[in-house]
Amino acid sequence: MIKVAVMRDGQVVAKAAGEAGCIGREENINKLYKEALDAAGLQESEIEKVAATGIGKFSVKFAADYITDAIAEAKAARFFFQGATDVVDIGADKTHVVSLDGDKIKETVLNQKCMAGLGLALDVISHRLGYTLDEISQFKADAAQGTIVNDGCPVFAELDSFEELNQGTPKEQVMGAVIQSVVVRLNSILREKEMPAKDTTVLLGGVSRNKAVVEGLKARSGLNFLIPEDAVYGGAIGCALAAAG
Amino acid sequence: MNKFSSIFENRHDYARDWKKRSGGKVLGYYCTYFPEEVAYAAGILPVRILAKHFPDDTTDRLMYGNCYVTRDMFNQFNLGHYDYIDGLVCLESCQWWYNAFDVTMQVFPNLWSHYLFTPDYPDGNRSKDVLRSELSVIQKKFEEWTGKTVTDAELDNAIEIYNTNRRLLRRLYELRRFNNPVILGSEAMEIMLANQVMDKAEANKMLEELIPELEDRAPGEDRVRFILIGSETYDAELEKLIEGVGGNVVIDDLDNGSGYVWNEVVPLKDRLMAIGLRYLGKPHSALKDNVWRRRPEQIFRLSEDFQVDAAIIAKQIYCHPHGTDMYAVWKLLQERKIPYHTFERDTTLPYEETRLGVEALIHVAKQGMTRANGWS
Amino acid sequence: MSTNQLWETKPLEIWDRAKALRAYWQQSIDDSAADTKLLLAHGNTGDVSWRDYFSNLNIIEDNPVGAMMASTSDEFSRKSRLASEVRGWGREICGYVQNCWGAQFLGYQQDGSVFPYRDLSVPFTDPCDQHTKRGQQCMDLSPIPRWGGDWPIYLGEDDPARDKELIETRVWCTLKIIADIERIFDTEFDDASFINDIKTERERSDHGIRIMNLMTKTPSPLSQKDLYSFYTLGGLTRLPPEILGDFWQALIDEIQWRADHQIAAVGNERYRYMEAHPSPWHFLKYMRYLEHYGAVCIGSQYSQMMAGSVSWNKETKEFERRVIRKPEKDVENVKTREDAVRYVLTEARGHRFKDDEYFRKNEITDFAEGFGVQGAILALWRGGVGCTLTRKEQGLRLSKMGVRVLHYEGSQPGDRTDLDEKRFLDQIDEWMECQGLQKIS
Amino acid sequence: MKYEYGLWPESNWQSGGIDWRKAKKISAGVDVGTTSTQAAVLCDGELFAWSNIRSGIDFGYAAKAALEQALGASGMKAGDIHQIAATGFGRKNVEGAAQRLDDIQCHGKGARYLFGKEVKTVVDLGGQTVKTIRLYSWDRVADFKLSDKCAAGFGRSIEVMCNVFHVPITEIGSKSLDVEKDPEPSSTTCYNFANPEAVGLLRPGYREKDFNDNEILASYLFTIAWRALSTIGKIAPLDIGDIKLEEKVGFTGGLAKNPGITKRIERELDITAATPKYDPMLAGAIGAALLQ
Repeated sequence: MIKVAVMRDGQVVAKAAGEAGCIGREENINKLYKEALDAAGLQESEIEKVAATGIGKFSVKFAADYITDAIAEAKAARFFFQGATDVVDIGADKTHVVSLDGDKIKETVLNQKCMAGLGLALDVISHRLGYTLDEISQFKADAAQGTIVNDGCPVFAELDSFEELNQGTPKEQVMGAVIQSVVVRLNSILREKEMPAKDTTVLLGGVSRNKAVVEGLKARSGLNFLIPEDAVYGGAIGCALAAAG
Repeated sequence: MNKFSSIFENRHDYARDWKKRSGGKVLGYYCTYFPEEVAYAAGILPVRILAKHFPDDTTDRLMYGNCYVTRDMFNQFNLGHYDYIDGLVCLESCQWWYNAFDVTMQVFPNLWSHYLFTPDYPDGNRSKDVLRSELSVIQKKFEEWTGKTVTDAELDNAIEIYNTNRRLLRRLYELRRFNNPVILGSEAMEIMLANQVMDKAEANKMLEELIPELEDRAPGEDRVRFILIGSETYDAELEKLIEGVGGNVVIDDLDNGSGYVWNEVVPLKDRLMAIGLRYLGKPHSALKDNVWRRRPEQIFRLSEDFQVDAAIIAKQIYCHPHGTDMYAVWKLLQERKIPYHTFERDTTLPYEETRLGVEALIHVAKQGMTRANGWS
Repeated sequence: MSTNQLWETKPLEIWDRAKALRAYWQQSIDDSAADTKLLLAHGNTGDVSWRDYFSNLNIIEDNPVGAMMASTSDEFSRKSRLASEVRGWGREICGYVQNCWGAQFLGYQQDGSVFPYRDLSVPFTDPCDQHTKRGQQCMDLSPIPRWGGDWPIYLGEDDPARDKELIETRVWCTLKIIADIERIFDTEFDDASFINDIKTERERSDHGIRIMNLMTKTPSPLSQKDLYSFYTLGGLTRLPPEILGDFWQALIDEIQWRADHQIAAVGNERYRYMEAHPSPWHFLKYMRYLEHYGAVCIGSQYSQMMAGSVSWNKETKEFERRVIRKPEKDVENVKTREDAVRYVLTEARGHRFKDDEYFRKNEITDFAEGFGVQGAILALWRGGVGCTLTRKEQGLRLSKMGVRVLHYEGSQPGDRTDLDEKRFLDQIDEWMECQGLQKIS
Repeated sequence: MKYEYGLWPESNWQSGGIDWRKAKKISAGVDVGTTSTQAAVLCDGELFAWSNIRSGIDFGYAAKAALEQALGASGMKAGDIHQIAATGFGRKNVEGAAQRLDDIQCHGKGARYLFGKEVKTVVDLGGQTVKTIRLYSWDRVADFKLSDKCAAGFGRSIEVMCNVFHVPITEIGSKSLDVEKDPEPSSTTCYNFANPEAVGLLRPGYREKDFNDNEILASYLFTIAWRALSTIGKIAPLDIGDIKLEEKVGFTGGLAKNPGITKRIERELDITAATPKYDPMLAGAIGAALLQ
C-alpha cells in the first residue's frame, strides 16, 4: 500500500492511499501524489519539501529526502500523543517496535524474517478463507475454540489451516486460530528487547485497524495501545513532519 | 498399555506425585547419553525433558535458529509446566540442547545445574577415563546436593534396576520382530517415552505384568513394516499417522528408542567405569558417529533383523547432527535398495501432507500390490 | 583533507608484501595438486600445524575455501550448494560446508579443474557442532581415514583434577593422529621443528596481543577489513619461516608507528563498532557502506583471536595473556613429542568460541569495554549453529551496558541465497540514523 | 489488496468425437489440490471431458463443481459415471468416490497418458509441494521425492506475488524471460523471504545496475525454479556429477504452464521437456480415473 500525507503548519490537510504494485509502481506513486494534492487544493509548486519512507521509498524519484522508518514512526507517535514512549508499527510487510527516550530513539526491534509479511499473510489467508479484512476484524477472542495453527511461520500456518479445513473444522475456528497465531507472534516481537510501556505505547500501521488482532494483543501483552484515528497514515505523517524539520 | 500412555500424557503430575511420595529430588536431562544410574543411586529421579507444542511467545528473546524441540523445552519452563524440576544437567552433545539448558538457567538461576562432558569421540582410548572422571565429579556434586553419600550397594542396585528395565523394554522390541506383531509402533513408543520420565523400579513392575499379557495377544493385522530413523521423538503422533495409512513402525534407530535399550551395563569392580562403558558402547547418536561410520551399519542391521519393507527418515527442522548424517544414511539405503522417504518435522504434524509421502512409500515398497488388488 | 576527515590516513605499506605471500600460498596449492602431495581436509586445528611437520602434506581448510567460493562466484557456489542439498545436506548445514563439499559432488572446481579430492581428514573439533562433524563429508564420499577428537570443556570454576583427564584424552588423540599418519602414509613427523616452534609460538601470539592493544586506541590504526585479511593470511597460509621472514614484526612496527602518529585506518572515524564471529563473505561491502557514516569496525572476538587466550585487565586498561593451567614442564625442558603436545594442549583451556559462549560470558562485554565500542553488529545465521548460539543473549548483555546492537539475518556465512541485502542496508541506515549519525561521504 | 492479477483462468473441455452413450466403461478421476481441482472423465480409457477450477476452501464442493463443469453440455450426468476415484489433498471430502487413491501413483499414471511411453521422470510443480517421480518402464512408480517443509507453498506464492506485482499470472512467465541475462535469484529458502526481497529489489544503488521490471520478475521466478531443483535433484542417483534425470522429463501441475519456471529448469538441467497432449494439470485426475 502507498500512503500520502500532505501537511500545512503542522496539520494534516490531505491523505491518499492506494495499491503500490511493483510493475508500474512509479505511475501509481505519481497518481496518488496528484490525488492528495488535489484533495488539499494545492499545486505541486506550493509544496516546500517532499520526503519518502517505507520499504519502497527509493521509488519516489521526486523525493528530496529519504527518512528511515523508525524516525518517521517516532515523529508520528509524538505528533498524535505528546507523552508517547513507544511505537509499534504493524504493516503489511514488517513489524517495528521503536522505544523513545526523550526525543532520541533508544532502541528499535524489527521482526524476524521468518515472520516477515505478517500483515500480508493475514490478508492472503483471510482472502483464501473467504473473509474480508473488515469481517475478520469483528472476530471474538475465543473464535479458535482450541484449534491451533503454527505460530512460527505464516506459510506453515497457511498449510495448517488447509489441514484443519480438510478435517472439517468450520472456517470461523480456522480463521480464529490464524488470528491467535498472529497475536502470539506479535507478542513475541514486543518482548524481544524491553516490553513497551503499559499506557504510553502508540500503535500504527494497517493491522491496527484489525480489532480482533489488537484486542488479542492487548489481552496477551497487557498493554493498552493508544491508536490514533490516522494510524494507517502514521509513517506518511511522520515522514512529512520529518521533512518539515 | 494405557497405564503407560496416561503416565506419559500427564508426566508432570506423575513427577509431582513421585516427589510427594519419596521426598526425593527430580533432575531434568536433555541427552540420552546421560548416565542416569549415578543419579538414581543418589536417590534422584532423572527425567528426560520432553517437548510439546504450546503457543510460543517467550523464546524469541534469547533464542534464534533453534529447532522447535529446544524452543519448546525452554517455553515449557516459562509456562511453569516444569515447576517440580530441582536441577538440570547438560552434556557435551547437541549445541541446541546446550542453548536450551543455558537460557533456562539464566531465567531460573536457582536451579541446581551441572555440565557433564561426554566425549564426542566415544571410542577413543582415553575417552573411558574422561567419562569415568566426569562421573566421579557429578557423583560428588550429587552427594553435596542430597547430603548423603552414594555407596557401592546403591550403585549396584541402580545398575540392576536399569539393566532390568532395558531387558524388559528390549523384549518389547523383540516382540515386534515377528510377522503381524502383537504390539503397534505407537504403543511401544509411548511405553518407551513413559519409561524415560518415570521411576524405573515402578516401570519394571508394570512391564513385568504387561509383557506376558502382550505375548498372549492375538497377532495384529498384516501391515507394511517400517524403520523410523532421524531426530529423537517426543510423542507418538508420527507412528499413529503411519498406522492410519496401513504401515507399522517395527523398529527405530532413534536415540530415545532402540539406542536407549540396546546394550546393558556389564558389572565391574569399578562401578562408575562400568556405567561409563555402557554409554560409550551404545549405538552411536548422530553427534558421536564421527570416525569410521557405525550408524549406517546399525541402521542396516536393524532393518534386516526386523525385515523392514521401507524406511521413514523424520528430521526436525534445523537439526544439524541428523542433517549432516543424511548423506551417509541415504547412501546406505540406496545401496541396500531399501525404499525411503525423508521429511522434516516442526511444531505441528500436518496430516494430509505427511500421509501423502507415507502412502506413496507404501506403494513403492509393496510395488503394484495396491489395496484394490490384494494387499493394501 | 576534506572537511569531515578528522584524522590523517595512509594506505598500509605492508600490503604488497602480504599480497605476495598470498600469491605464493595460492601457487603452492596448485603445485601440490600437481605433485601428488597428500591433501588433508580441515586439519588446521591450531594445536598442531600438520603441514609444517609432515613434508608431503598440504592442508585445504573448508572454511576459507567456502568463503572464497561465495565471494568470487555467486553462480558456482549456488550450484555447489544445490549439489550438496540434493544429497542430503539441507538448510541447517553451514554455508561453508555446503559450498566446499558441494563442489566435491560436482567433481569440478570453479575454474573447471578437477576437484582436489582429499586423502585424509583431521577434525577441527571445537567451535560448533558443524565442526565436530566437519571433515566427515569427504570421508562419507570415499573411505579415507578420519580421526576422532574432542574439545573438552566444563562450566564452573577450574578443577585441576578434572582438567587432567580432559587434557590426557586430547593428548592421546593428537599423538594417535601423528602416529597413524606416519604409519598409513609412510611419512615422518618432524619432531625437532615442532618442539622448536613451541618456543617461538609464544611470541607470534604476543604479536597478536600487541595488535589488539594498539587497536584499542582512537583512531584505530587498523580496521577489521585489513585485520581480517591478515587473520586469514596468518591462520590460513602458515607459511614456512624462510618465506615469511620478519613479515609479522614489520606489520607490528608499521601499526605501532601509525598508532603513535594517530594515522587512522578510516579517516572520518567518529563511531566504533565490533562484530561477532566470522565476518560474512560480503564483509567488505557492508564495512565500506558503514564508513560513509564514519563508522569503523575494530574486529571481533573471532578476528582478534589471533592473539590466543586473552583477558581484559580493568586497571591497566590492556588485554593480557591468560593462562589457566601451567604445564608441568616449562618450555625449556620440552624434549619429546609427547611433552610438546602436552605443553601445547595444557596451556589454555582454549580461547575459542565455545569457551566464550559457554563459560566466559563476560568475554564479549570485556571486549566491548576494552575497544570502547559504541555499537555491535551480531549476525544471526540460521544454519551456522556455533555462530548463532548465544547472539541474542549477548545482544541483551551489550545493550544493557549501553552498546547499540544490530542483528541482521542470513542463512549461513558462506551462503548468499538468504541474505536480503536491501533489508540489511536499510537496517544499517536505521541503526546509524537512530544514533544521530548522517552519511558524510 | 486486490486479487485479480493472481486469478488464473478456469477451463473445461468436452471431446466432440466420442459418443459417451456407446462407451462400455465410463470412469472419472477428481484431483482436489490445495490450490486447484481437476476432474477428468474417460470413456473406455479415452479422455472424454475435463475441467480445471480453483479449489477455494470447501473441497467437497470444489470436487462436485469440477465434475459438473467437466460434463458441461455433453448431456452426461454424474450418475452415468460407473466409477469415480478421488486423489489429492482434499480427496477425503469427495462424496461418491469409490476409492481414494495415492497421489504419486495417480500422477505417474496420468503423466504416462499425457506424455506417452517415453516419459520416465515426472516433475509435478504444484501449488503446495513439488513432487518428482521416477517411473519404471511398465508405468509403476520406482521412486519419488517431495519438497521439504520450508519450500512449501512456492507454487501458491506466485498467485500472491502477481497481486503484489500487479502482473497477470498468465504473463509473468513470458515477461520474466524477456531479459538479456538472468539476475541472481532472490532468497531461495522460502517464499516468505522471497516476497519482500523481490519487492525490495527496486531499491536503487543496491546492485551494480538497477533492475528493470522484467529483471525483478526474472529474479523471483528463478528463485522458485531453483527451489524446485532442490527437490528434482533428489531423484537423481547420489554419485558424482551434475543432476542427470532419466529422459524424457514431463512437467505437470500449475507451474508447468509458466514458461518462466519450466524454461529455467530445462536450461539448468539441459534437457528438453516432453509436451503434454492435454492441460498438464490433469495428470492426477486422469491417473485416478485410469487406476481404479
